[in-house]
Amino acid sequence: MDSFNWVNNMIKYFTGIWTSVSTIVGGMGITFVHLIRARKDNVTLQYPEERWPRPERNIGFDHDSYNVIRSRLHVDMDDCIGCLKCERACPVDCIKIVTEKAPERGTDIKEVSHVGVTSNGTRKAMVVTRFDIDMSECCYCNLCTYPCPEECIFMTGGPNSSKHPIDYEFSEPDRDNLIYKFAKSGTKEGLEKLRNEKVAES
Amino acid sequence: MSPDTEKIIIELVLKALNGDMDSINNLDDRVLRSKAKAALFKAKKDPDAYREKYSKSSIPNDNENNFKNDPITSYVLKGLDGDMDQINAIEDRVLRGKVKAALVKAKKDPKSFKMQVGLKEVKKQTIELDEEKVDIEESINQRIKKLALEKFPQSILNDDVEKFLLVDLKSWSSLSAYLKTEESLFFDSLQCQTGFDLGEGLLEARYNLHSMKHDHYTEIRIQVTKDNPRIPSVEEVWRIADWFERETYDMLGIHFDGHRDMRRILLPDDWEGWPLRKDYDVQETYHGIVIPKMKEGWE
Amino acid sequence: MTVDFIYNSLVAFFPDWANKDPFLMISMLLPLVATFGFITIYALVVIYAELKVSSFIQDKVGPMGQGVGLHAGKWGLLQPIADALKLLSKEDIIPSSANKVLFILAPFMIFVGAFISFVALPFNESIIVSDLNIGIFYILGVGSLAVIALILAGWSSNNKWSLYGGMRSAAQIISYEIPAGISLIVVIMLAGSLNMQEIILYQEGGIGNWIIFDNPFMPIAFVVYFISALAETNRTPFDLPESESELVAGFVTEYSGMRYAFFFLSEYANMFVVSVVAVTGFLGGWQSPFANYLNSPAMGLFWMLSKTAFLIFIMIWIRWTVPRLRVDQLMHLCWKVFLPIGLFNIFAVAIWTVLIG
Amino acid sequence: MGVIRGEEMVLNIGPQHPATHGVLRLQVKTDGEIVSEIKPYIGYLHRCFEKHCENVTYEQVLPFTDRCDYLASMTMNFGYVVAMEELMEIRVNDRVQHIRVVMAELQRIASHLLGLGAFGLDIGAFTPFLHMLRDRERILDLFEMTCGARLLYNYMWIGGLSHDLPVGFVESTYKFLDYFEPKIDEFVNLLVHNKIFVERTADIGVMPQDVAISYGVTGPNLRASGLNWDLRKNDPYSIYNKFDFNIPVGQGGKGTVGDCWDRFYVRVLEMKESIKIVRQALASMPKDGDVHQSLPKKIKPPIGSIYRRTESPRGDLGYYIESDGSNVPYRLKMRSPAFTALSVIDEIAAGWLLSDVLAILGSLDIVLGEIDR
Repeated sequence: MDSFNWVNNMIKYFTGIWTSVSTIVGGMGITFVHLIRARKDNVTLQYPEERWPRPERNIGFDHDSYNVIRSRLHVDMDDCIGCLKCERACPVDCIKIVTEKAPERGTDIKEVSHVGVTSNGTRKAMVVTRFDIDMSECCYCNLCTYPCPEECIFMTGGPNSSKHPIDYEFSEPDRDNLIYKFAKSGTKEGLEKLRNEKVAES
Repeated sequence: MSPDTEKIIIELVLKALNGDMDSINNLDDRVLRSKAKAALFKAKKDPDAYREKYSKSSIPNDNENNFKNDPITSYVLKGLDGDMDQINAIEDRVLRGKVKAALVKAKKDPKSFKMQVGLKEVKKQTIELDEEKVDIEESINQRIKKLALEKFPQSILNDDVEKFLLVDLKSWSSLSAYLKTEESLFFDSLQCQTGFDLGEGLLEARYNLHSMKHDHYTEIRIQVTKDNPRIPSVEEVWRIADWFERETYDMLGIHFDGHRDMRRILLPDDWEGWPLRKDYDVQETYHGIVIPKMKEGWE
Repeated sequence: MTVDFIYNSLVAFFPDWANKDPFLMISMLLPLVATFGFITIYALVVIYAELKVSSFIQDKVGPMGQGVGLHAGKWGLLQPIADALKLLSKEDIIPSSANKVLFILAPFMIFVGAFISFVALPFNESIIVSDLNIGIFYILGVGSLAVIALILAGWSSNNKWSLYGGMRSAAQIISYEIPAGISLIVVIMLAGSLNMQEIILYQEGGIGNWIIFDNPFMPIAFVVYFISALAETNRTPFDLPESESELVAGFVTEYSGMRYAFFFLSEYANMFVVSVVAVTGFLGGWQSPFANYLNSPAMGLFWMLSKTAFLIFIMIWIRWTVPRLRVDQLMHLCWKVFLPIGLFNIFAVAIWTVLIG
Repeated sequence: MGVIRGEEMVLNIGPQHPATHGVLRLQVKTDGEIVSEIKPYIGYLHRCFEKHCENVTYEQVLPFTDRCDYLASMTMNFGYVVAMEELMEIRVNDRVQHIRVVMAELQRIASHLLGLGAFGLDIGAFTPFLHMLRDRERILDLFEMTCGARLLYNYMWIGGLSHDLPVGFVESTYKFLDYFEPKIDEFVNLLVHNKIFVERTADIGVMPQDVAISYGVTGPNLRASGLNWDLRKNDPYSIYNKFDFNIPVGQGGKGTVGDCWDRFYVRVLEMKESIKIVRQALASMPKDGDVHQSLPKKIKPPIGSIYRRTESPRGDLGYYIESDGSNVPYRLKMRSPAFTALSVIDEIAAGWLLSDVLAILGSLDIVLGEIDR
């Protein structure tokens, strides 16, 4: 019985050595195939020179048919009616909008370059005096773009690529530079001035 | 719930009220089964009203075939056999559209469609065959309640045990061990344990138990007051309760008696307050760091 | 040999010089500087090779420079130089609770250990700093210096991870000296000499005369030596002392900048040393694989370096293929597999030589 | 044979350590290399998920579920929307269900790829890790194609999806699957059967079935212990009952049932099953159907509570949602599978060597974002 065990153990010992050698050599064979096929198998890009959609060395998929994109937010201020829907939809409160009642619904106010009617034909009742998006807080969830009735807040690129090319690289040395201010400059002061003038007239 | 399933449920409940529980128990779809059972439970409170309410809206009967409760199916079957005239003759436009759409789908794979319908047919037939059986199977919660009350009187506090069992604080430690060891229950897995702030000075701990062996599931709730939130620990019954209870303690301040290592788990040890209580106020500072309430300029 | 050669040429060139001592100094310093330069350049090349081979195996291209700035030079050739510059310019940190003297001493010791091995390495029939008559013995001996340095590094860092690394490496290197030595004993038995050049000369006459093909047991001895050498140089799968995912960085956890570079450098220098020993002992040294062809001194240097490069490539290749062993498995492999095989080899080769050879 | 005992040393693995898969601190007591006790300290990544959920509306919870298990965001979305739809009794159409299953199973493959690769990395094999990442990138490409995001998708919505599938998605997925299937075999040959790897994982960290159940360990870890328990089969949600697939169970192929190798190999086999499901779902996917069809106008679930479990790549992912009838959850509890998996580490890893502890930790495939929430 003991001798039988001894034989068994020896068989185990040598099969162990054999499997070690064979599996390691087999693994080295696989890596060697990768080594010699390096040029063909390569999947990486040389980033600053080569950008992602590269037709000549496609890494597997066709990138033309994108219908969505997650990139930085952009607001078309001429179309914004100040409904605050995007501000409410944002889960991280990175959008801040302040509006003021327009003197007259649907009319342009040249002084603050406010456009009265959107491209969809909606007549604006509000003047947006502040529209800030803190892109350093944005979580790219895309929730703000759906409720917008005028489709004026969107992520750049994708279906809007005619308006804005895709832009993944918008790093800034200063965090404050990532707070994007979309409201037309001087809106608030301009409106106040207008109001003061009206008060003075009356 | 879609109208189809609703109809099926109503039909099943009506049958069950007439004493045929098997038609529900034989259902394959678990979700449907539980829904039917829930509906049955409600209906049993006032069976007559239920019958009156739904017997009229019951599914239209086609005399030709006993499974033709669903008009669309019957029309599609006819269509598959080549009888398009009947479909075209349907007056209801919506129904006609639906039938045609279903027909298009069915034509792709008529065999499987017929098989599905056939299966339905068989099922319905068995339902009718077993109509005589009168046994009403009690739900798992009712069984637990019965067993628990035998062993530990006054341990289950709520009468309506459809969704959960409200367990008395004092009997929880013995009941938990019983639930795990009793062969017919054998809740060997504590799926989830969490706490709730019910308001009005009440805290609640909830235990979702599951039996891997019998594949049944129950929920246990225990209520304590905010002044003295102490619940016996079940850490030694289900080992995972160790961390779950620590988390509940961390978040709601429910102290679990008998737990061997009752420390905060996610928050730092010196955190003040119990964050998930509804009356929790965020600290002003933590180790000298001012905790911002709102982003600057974003007020 | 080289020292004598330079000294003699200097004496012959300036026969009127009265004091001969500066000549001796110069003739000793010159090979030293040359060796140091060789190690540095070689390390840069091997680091580059390691980067590239690993990248190719992993389906990427490794350091590359293309386009406007040529970031790392053509094909990333400047990458190792950039690495070296980075290490040079890094802040030199000594932990406040470390034992300063030993902490500073350790990297130098480990480098010295690797460095002085180069003295006995034959590059061709004449390029050898000193042709010691106990060459192989000397290399095995000074190779063990590294153990002390590693323990010093591990202990003086005053870091638990470093201590683990140091202790592991001590156990590992001391254990694997034995199978490595035993495998080389077979070579010495055949060649009948401890002298590196004589071992090489024994293998004269083409590939068939190399010791590895001398008898059927020699390939086994070669494999045992090679794997033990891997273990001695702390390369994967035996990189337990610095295993990244377990011990953070092992005994080099607290080192940074140039001190870290010395550990790095000595690891690669050690790779070279063990490869040269393997080539000398088993693969015919600087001898051409074809008898009497391509056997000039220049070709000798070429053969030596290319054979060594091949072995180093295999080391790199293994590193990027296999996982890491555990401490007890490492010891198991050493004492229960390699040692019996090595001892068996000695007997088998002895009997073979008596009966057949 | 006597055991030599030395003085015990307390060693902190983490919070910054290459093998902790995030920010985890393991306080281990070691006697030389032998670890006698492990105390995990978690919470370094706590982001108040549950507290946060009580302050945002139901649809705004979705981006936060993404960020809990950032390696399997789709399935985190999936679990939440399944629970919410059951609570609100919404039935979504077949196309949505199919797309969801495809996404969830692709995500399962992606998550397992990273888990397996990282486990290999813990053992010291670097190359398989990068091979795994290479293939995972392709899945992320598919996701980016679908919803624009590569990691945190917010793709499944309560009652539908944010987007329909793009043109060419089905073909690309088929292409990927055809490419990927042989890669699994290559991976198996490179790492799984490698003798060193087997030595490092077989018979190590054996988790018996009763221990696994008592500790609430679920998912691949539980199945590796030999119990056939998968919510996709045992408590089918969505349309998983339509598909034909097997549940791989640990067989003890190289050692004991429930060892690290089994936990590893079950995941490999699960990837193959996922490929099967994806193929079936793609084949039977209805061509028409609006993915926004069942989106509710206002998400105000009826008063009540629901506890719904789904099978995430790491195990049973449960959402306990208590609604008070408003548009903000009264209380939302996530039962995270990695949380329970980590709690078992002291039970199964004490007594092993230091290297084994890290191998066992890797084999549990934890994600700290989900544990700390």
